[in-house]
Order: sequence, then C-alpha cells, then structure tokens
Amino acid sequence: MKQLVLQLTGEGGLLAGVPYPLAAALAMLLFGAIVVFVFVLPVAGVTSWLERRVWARIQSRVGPNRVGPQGFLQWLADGIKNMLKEDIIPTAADRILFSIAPYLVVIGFIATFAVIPFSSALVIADLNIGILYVTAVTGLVVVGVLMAGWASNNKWSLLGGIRSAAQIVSYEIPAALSIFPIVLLTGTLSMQGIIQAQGWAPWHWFLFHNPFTFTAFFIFFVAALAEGNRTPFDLPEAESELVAGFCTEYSGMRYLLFFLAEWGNLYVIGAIVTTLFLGGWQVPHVTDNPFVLAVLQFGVFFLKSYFWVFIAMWVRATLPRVRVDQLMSLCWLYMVPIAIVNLVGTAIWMMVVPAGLDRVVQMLMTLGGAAIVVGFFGRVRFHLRRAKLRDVDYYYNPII
Amino acid sequence: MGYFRNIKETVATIFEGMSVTFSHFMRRPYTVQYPDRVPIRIQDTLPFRYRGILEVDLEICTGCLACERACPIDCIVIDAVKDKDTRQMVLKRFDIDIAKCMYCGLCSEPCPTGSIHHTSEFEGADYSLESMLRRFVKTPVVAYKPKKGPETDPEVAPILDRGMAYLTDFAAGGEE
Amino acid sequence: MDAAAIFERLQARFGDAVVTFDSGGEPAVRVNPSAIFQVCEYLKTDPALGFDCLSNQSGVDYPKRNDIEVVYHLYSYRVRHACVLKVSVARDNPTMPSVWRVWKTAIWQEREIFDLLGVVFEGHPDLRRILLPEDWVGHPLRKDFVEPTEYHGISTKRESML
Amino acid sequence: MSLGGYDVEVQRPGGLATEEMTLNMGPQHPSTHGVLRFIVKADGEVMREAIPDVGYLHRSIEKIAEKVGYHGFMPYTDRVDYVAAMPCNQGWGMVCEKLAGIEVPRRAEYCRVIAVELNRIASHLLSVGSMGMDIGAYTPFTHALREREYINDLLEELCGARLTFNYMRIGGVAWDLPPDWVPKAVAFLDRFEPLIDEYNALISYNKIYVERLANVAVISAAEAIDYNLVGPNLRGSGVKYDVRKDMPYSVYPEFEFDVPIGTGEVGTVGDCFDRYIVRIREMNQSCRILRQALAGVPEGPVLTKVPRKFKPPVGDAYIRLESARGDMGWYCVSDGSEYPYRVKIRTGSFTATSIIDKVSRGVMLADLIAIVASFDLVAPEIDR
Amino acid sequence: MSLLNTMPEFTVTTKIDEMLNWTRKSSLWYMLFGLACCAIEMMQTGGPRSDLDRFGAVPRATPRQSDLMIIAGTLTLKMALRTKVLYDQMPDPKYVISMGSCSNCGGLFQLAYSVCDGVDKVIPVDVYVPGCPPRPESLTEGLLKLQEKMMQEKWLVRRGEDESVAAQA
Repeated sequence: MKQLVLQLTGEGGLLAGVPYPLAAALAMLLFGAIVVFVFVLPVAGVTSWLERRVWARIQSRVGPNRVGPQGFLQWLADGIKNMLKEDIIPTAADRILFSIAPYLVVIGFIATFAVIPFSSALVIADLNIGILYVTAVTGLVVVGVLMAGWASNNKWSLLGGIRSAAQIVSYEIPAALSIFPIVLLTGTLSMQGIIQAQGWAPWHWFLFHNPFTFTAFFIFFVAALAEGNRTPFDLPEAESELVAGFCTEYSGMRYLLFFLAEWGNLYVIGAIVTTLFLGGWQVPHVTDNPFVLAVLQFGVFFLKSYFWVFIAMWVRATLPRVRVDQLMSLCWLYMVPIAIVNLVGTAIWMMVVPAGLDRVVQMLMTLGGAAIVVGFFGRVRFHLRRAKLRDVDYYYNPII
Repeated sequence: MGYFRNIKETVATIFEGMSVTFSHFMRRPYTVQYPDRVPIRIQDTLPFRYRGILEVDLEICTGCLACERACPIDCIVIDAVKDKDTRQMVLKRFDIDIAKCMYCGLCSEPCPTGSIHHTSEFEGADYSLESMLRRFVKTPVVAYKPKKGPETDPEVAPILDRGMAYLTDFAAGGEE
Repeated sequence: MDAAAIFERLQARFGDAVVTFDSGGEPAVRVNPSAIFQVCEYLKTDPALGFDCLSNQSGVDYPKRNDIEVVYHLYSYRVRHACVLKVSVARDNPTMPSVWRVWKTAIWQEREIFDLLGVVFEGHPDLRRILLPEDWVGHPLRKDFVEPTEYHGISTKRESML
Repeated sequence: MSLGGYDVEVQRPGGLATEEMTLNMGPQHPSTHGVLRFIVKADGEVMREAIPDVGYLHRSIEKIAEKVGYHGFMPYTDRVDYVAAMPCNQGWGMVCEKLAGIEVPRRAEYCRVIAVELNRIASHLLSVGSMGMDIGAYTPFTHALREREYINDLLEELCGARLTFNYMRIGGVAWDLPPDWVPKAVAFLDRFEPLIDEYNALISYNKIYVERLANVAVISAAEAIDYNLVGPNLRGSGVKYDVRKDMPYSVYPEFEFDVPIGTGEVGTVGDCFDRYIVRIREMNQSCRILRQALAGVPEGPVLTKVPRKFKPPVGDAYIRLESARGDMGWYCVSDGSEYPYRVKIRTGSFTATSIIDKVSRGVMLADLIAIVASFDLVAPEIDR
Repeated sequence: MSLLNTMPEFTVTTKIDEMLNWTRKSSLWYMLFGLACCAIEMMQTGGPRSDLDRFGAVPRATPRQSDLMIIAGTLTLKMALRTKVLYDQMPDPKYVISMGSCSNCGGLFQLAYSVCDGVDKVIPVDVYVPGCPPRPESLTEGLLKLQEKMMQEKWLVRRGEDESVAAQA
C-alpha cells in the first residue's frame, strides 16, 4: 500500500505533487470505503446466506434456494427489505441512545478491518500495535450492545445487554492471554509481523508450534466465539430465553445493522484466528509478480478465514447454549487458568527447547493434528454406517 | 480430578456431536420441494384415506341428509325438497363451508352411496372467507334414487362405482 | 381394598352421619361437606388406606337436585388401590372446606372448579380464576350459564356464512 | 465440566438497594410451547418466583361435550392434546365403553395399541426435540421433526390425518390396518431405533446439555405424588408407576416392556435430565411394544356395532390411561340421554404446571426454560 | 411510505415497485407465534420435510422484526387482546395468514363460550388457509398466495383517488 501511494505521488505519477501524507490518508480512506462496501457488506450478507444453507443441510433441509440462483440473492432481499421497513422507536425508549447503539456496534466491527492483512500488500493500515488495536476496538461492541439493551426499555433487552457486557468483558481476558504466546514467539504486535513469522506449510504455523500454542488456539477460538455472541455463547440474544435479547425492540434498518455486525464479526473472528495461528496469507513462493501474488495471498487468506467461519456455523448447529453462571465459571475457572499456563509454558518452551528439537515437535504436532482429523472422519463414517446399516431404504412417501 | 475429567468429557462429547452433524453433509436432505420441484403432484402421493377438502358427487347424492345430521358443527347445509308434481327429491342447495370444516370424516361415513367424500386436495387458500364456501348445486338437481339392481345409466355408473369403492374402504367399519 | 371395605373403615371412624355409601354408577363414598377435610386427612394418613394422591377432582352441576357435586378420585401409589368420594354442596351457596393441606395438587384443581363451577373452597390459599380471564362473568360449566354476547368489544357469536 | 456451583445465593454489600424485576414471559414467547404465561419475579437473572398463568387456550372442550353427543365428541378429543391425540381418542372410547359396558374386539384393541404407541413416539420426539431447542440446540429439534414426518405418514395412511386423527370410535376403531401397512411400520422401527442412539450422541449426553439439566428443579418422589405429577414426570422422580403396567387396560398385559425410571445418572433423582432421559427410553420401550403388537395382530372385526344414537345408562365412569404425558383421567357422567351430562378430563400437563411455581424459586431464568421444557407441557392439555 | 405515494406512474417506478415487492416477498420473516394444534403443523412446515426457509421465510421471535404473522390455532378471547397488541407491535408493511378453521371462523370451536370466532374480528387477514390443521404443503400454498398478493402491491406510484382516501380513513 505504501509503495503504491509512493508510486502514485512520485515523479510522473497520477497524483504527482500531492503531499505524501494527504495522499496516504486519501488512499486509506478510499481503500477503507472499498473494503466496507465491496467486501464487508457482501461478505456479511453472503455469510448469512451460507449459514442458512449450512444449517439447513445439517438439519436435513435444503435451505433458501428460491431467491436467485440457489437462493444466493437471499441476503440482498433480506437487506433491502429491512432497509425499507418501518423503523419503530418505542415511545418508552431513550431515543438518542436507541438510535446510536447499532452504529457503535457496526463501527466496532468494521474498524477491525483496518488492520486485517488480506495479503502482504492489501492492508488498510499495518499498525505496529495491530493485535492490540483489534482487542481494543471490539470493546466498542460492548458499549453498543449495552446501550441497545438499556435504551430499549425492555426487560428482555436489558437482560441481554447485561449478559453481553459481562460476557464480552470476561472473555477478553482469555482471548488476550492466548494472544500473548504468539506475541512472545514473534516479538511483535503487528499483524503483518505475526504472519511473516510463520510459513506457508502447516508445520510452520503457530497452531502446531508447540503444545501450548495448540491449546492457546482453542482457547482463543472459543473466547472469540463468546465475544462474537455465537452459540454456544449466544446468551445475549438467546432466542428461547430472551426473545431476541438486546435487539428485541429493534426493527428495520437498525436491526439490519446488528444483523450485519453479527455475520461480519464472524468473518473477523476467522481472519484473526488465521492471522495468529494459521499462517495468514503465507503461500509457497511461486511467482514474483506482485499482482498475482496479492490475488493468491488474498485467496489463501480468505479461504483459511472462511474455513473458521464455517466451523463456527457448524458449531452453532451442533451445540446447545450454556447458562450464564456456567459461562462465567467456564471463563474464570477453566479458560483463564489454562491460558495463563499456556503463556508461562510458551515462555519456558522458548527458553528450554533447543532449535533442532523445535522442528521435530512441530512435525509431530502436525501429524497429531492430522490424526485428530482422521479420527474425526472415522466417527463420521461410523454414524453414517449406523444410519445406513439399518436404513432399509424403504421410504414410504414416493417423492422422497 | 474432576477438573480434568470435565475437560475431557466436554471435548469428547463435543467431538462426537460434531461428527454426527458433519455426517449430515453426506446425507440427502429430506425436503419435498413443493409446489414446483416435485416429480408428481403431492396430492397423488397421499393415501386413499387422506381427509382433504370435501367434495360431493351430486349425480349420486340421494338427499338423505345423513351427512348434515352427522356433522357435529353444522358446516354442511342441504336444501332438499320434494317436488309435488314429479314426487322426486330435488336438491336446491348443497353448501359446505370448508373454512369451518374440521375434516373429521364423520359426514362421509353414513353416506349410503359415497357421494360426499374427502378428496386428497388440500390447496384451498384464498383471500376471503366467502370464496371458501363450496356451493355444489348450481341449478336445482334431482336427487339420485338407488336402484334395486345394478346401475344402468352409463353416466352415473362409474361415479357410483367410485363412490361405493370409497365407502368400502373409508367407511367399512361405520356404525349401523 | 375395594370401595365397600374402604367405606366400612370410614363408617367405623366417622359414623353414618358423615359418610354414606353410593352405589349408583361407580361405587363411591358420599361425604358430608363439612367433614371432607377430616375424612381426606384420615384417608391419607391411615397406613392401611394410604391415599397419597388426589388423582382427579371434578365438579358436576345438578340444577334439578339444586346441588353441585364435587367428586374426588383418590389413588394410593403405596397400596395401589383407588376410591371415589362424592360431596354435595348447595347450589346457591356452594361453600366447602379445601383439602389442599392434604394434597397440594388440590390447589389448582380446586381453583379450576371454582373458576368453572363457582364452588368456594374455604381456606384455599389462592382462590382466583385460573382458566378464564379475571374479568369474566359467570361460571360456564353450570348448566344455566348464558354465553356473554361480547367480551372487550369482541362479539362472541359469528353469523354462519351458509 | 461442572460449570460452576449451582448455588445462586445472591450476596451484596450492605446498603446497595436492588429492585425486584417483574418479567412477563408469554403468552407469546418462543419457549412457552404455545400460549402459556409466566409472571416472573426476578432479581437479575435469579428468579424469586415464576407464577404460571394459564387459560390462554381454554377452548371449553368439556362444555362442548355436553352439546355434541357421544359420537360427535370424538373429533374434539383430538384437540385436547394435539401432540398425542390417539390416547385421548382411546380415553374417550374407553370411558364410553365402560359406561355402556361394551366389549371391544381384540383386533381393534391391537389397532388402538399400535396407533397409540406410534403417537407416543411422535409426542416424545417433539418433547425431546423442543427440549433441545429450548436449551439452544436447533438441530436435534429438526431431526425430531423429520422422524415425526415418518410417523405422520404412517398414521395418515392409517386414518387419513396427520395430527387430528379421529381414528377411534366407541366400540373399536374406524378403519382397519391398511394392506401392506404392517411392513411399513416395521421398516420405520428398523430405521428409527438406531436414530435414537444417534440422537443420544448428538445431544443427550453432550456435556453442555447435561450441565444445563442436571440438578435443576429436583422433585422428590413424595413431592411428585403430592402434586399429582404423572407419566414421565413422575417416573423421572423415581416412582416406578405406569398405568399400562399397574392398572392394565386394553391388551397391554400381553406385551413385554419395561418401565424406565429416573436414576439420577448425572445428578439427583428427579431433576430435569431424568425427566428428559425417561422419555428417550420410553421411545425404545414403545418400539418394543410396537414390534410385538405388529407381529401379533389377530384377525377379526375392528368395530362392534354401536347404535348411532348412543345412550349409555345413567351413572358415571372414571378411567385412567397412559397417554404420552402420563396418566390421563376421563370422568364422564351420563344422565341416560344422547348427550354426556358432564365430561372432565384430568390431564398430566395441568398438574405439572401447578408445581412450576414451587420448583422455580431461586433458579436462574434460563433454568425456567429447561423446567418448562422438561415437563413437556402442551397448552391445550392444561387449559382444555 | 405516504410521501412516496405521490409519484406518477412510470415504467421506472413500476419496475422499482416490482423490485421492492420482490425483496419483500422473498424475505417474509414470520413470527414464531403458535396458538394451538396448527402450531405443530407450522413447526413441521418449518421442519425438514417442507422447508419454509426455501422461500426465505424464517421464524423470528420478536414482533418487531417480523413481517408476517401466522395465526396458527384457536384464538381464545383471553388471547385475542394479546394478539392485537402483538400485531400492533409489528412494523409496516405487515401481513397476516390465518391458518386453519379455528382462526378462519372459529371452526369447530364456534360452540365454545371462550373462543373468539375468527381472527378477522381482531386483526385484518390477508390469506385464509383451510384445514384442521392444514398440512404443511397447504400452509406453503398459503404463503405462495400471499406472495402473489404482495407482487400486486404499489408503493411508489400514485394510488387512485378513492384508494388514497380509503388509506387515510
């Protein structure tokens, strides 16, 4: 990005004469706008469609398939419809807070896109405190959600808001503690720096670096799910308990913003996990063409992060919801202590384990990961066979 | 050591649950894509006894009012008068309110000819209640008179056969 | 233990003034309304009877006899036998003691009888309407109940389209 | 993981005043299973009490019985408990038969048992499925609905309707088993039984699920009897009582089956999990009964002749039968006319609702959902 | 929407209208609001066999976010007042499907003392679905009928004089 701006402002460039800081700011704004409108909105929308399709398949249904090809335009229909719906502000609500809250939530999640490195070049701002910035900026979401819960003047919303605040604040701790081992290993807070410290192959990833980072990964993912209010931690909007939680009173456009934030957040979770543990945009060295490289890196990064989006959808379709006191004890009794052990363990690991052994452990860890996946598919096959074994393929209804 | 057992159990059961849900990606969905993406109409797949929207074959209606009496909620109204000149029963009105009907089948059981019967039709959604009133008699018709021997009228015979076939299966165990 | 044996025990305990045998329909023991609590308490606490469950409590309105009959179907999970008690109260002033202290289930079952038949159970902790709205008029399971024509502006009758 | 103690005693520093919050849960709320309302007095997430307010579906079925006659009331019994309509059909048939002293043909009894047991599975499926949904897992619910569709198909072929069957008549059943129906039913059982295991793997023994249900709303056996809990709710508290076994009716004595009871395998006897797991095990037992019944359907008529103007002698009758929601009592008074004089239906959900007030004190809001779901309440069964 | 209704009828506005109607009909979120027997069939309609999600219809728990209210089951007098409140809480444009005989006209419970005979006494109904209860396909057909009706609606172009008077009244 910096080179691009330098090129443009330099001799014979398109913007020759414009002072560099102004050009850089403009470029950042422009790229930010492109990211939001061309990337964030569609990604959030398509994620919502995909989630419905994934859910449907897990539930033996087909899911939305009428609106556009295979229902792909479903998110567009949902979006436009919600934009045009009557926007109700309840008379008893606090009008100002009620109106602001959704924007805060959206800002909280869109701002994280500023530091997400889509490739070695495609990043709005490669802050040297990138990961810290992410943890800080997502704090805005809490404010928005709490504000929404309070301003609605609805008891369900209030309960949802309070639950959300308690949950996000608590889970910031294990999430941050799980980032620290990576920071220890890389010695940088910059997102690009963290990715550059890893390689393209699985055994170069921090996920398989040592047993402590392996555990840290799961702690981080679970904590991120909790921060994103995803099942099994979707207590703030627990449909069967709190009707719709903090967005009970929201309709139309404002609800759409919450909707957007929920699915957009999902991608952010995937992106950060990919950056920290899965080698980010790292690809094998195949070409020197910067454009091809950017596309390739973007593709790899996008696929990796979307894989975790898929996992989050799949988890949501599988697991029940925890209770609010269990949520807290899970955080404070299990995740925080384990995260601290990880941190200390990684530090000791760095000091004790010699460089040669390091490589062996990484290969073994990778093999272990592969073994888990193989074991998993073994279980899948078992379930399929049990269902098929006695499935006499006798369907009563001729259509099915 | 409850602490570690808890962690182990949690991981194991979530692993198991995830494998069950994942296996559904490899199974067929069960959705019948009504109305358009089905090989045959749903109505044709329904069993014979299916109690859909009521229908009346006026050709074989005897005007005996058994169905009207059997209906617990009076959603059938029949006007049958005896024509003074021809000494025949004339059906002036045979209305069924399918918006009120409870599809219990009590009316088609006592029918002597199987004239009133449930079809496998279930599509009847409409924008007003009035349009859900089924008026079967357009112009007054003469009620059917059961013959002693086999049916001779070639127009009525197949309908009567259908009605009797319906009766034997649908109302086989009917009272009296 | 069958109904006759249970009746004999009750007769021995309470006397003819309180309990009589009713053989019309299912054999039952007819109890004087004022003594129903004592009879029920005895039925529950006596080890040989041990009726630990009030399985069903229902009310029947008899305008011709001018009384409302409250029927208790008791069951004992311990001894595995059943018994029927019948209590008649005057229709114009249907008041009788509550048995909720014997069986907790009576709280709701008596509320239902109060709601639908208007029998007032003395000593009941929470005698409110249960099924019908609080502002409902009348007790619908009485034979002379007249359906209201309107409830909060919603008419209760519908013209048949036929 | 024992996710925290269950001790919800709220401790607050002196002088900090808190306000009790009154929550109005229902009548329209996603997890009240129809129209049921709770007036919840809560202190944050912890409930002081939850007072059930029922009657939002009071459809005066008992009064209608006095207007429509004995035969005409049969379709209404479907609506008493729409999730398990067959047992209600059977109950009305049984009470009328007891009033008039009618003998039901053996084949009809078999048809009844088969239909009732299929319906029991369907009902329990909905119950365990919606329990999963209330706890937050949606997939088990849709899987349960999927299996229900097969049962609906079978019952549709048997009696022409999916939900409101109107299958039984006084003195027997309306329709004989269709040809080729028995192998289809057996095929369904073959398919269904492994799916119960899959269901257990998916949700029943999931740690989060177990933690949500174990030790919540423990009801002791004495309490359960005192509040007249019936069926799976009573058996969940460890009382081994099943009307089919202990007050045998119909042809149930001819079948071998067990009565599953709550054993407190993950918590205390009588908690939500026990009530839940009893239903799962009952589905297995129903499959067992069905296999025996389908194998041994005798020949013969399915309906005794009952006059269209059915007039039982003066008197009253009370019968009990095991519906999906437990011991269901039908009390009918006849005055010798064409119309029943008084019909009273004592249902399992009604008495189960009455205990919610007691067991919900001091639990968390999310537990109330679990409690309501574990009782398997069906709104019209409470209100009728 | 009233401001927009002043535009004259052009092809463009008609096309835009069509598009808006298309988005509305493609994303009919219905309220998770079951009353009685029909609620079970409504669940089955959302279930695997006849998946309402195909048409973009998903259940929402709160009236604020739903476009469609499916009155599934008997409406008692005690519930009728609540139903009115729920309907009022829904944002415009909103639609109502009356599912089954009980909500159409009281059905078999017309004999009852505590039942509101027909939901149209309380709130306006767009589509009536017969059946007791209607099978899932039947409800799906009702939804499709409603979609047909929605496609006829005009939001941008000027309404006829009599219509706008009626809308004001």
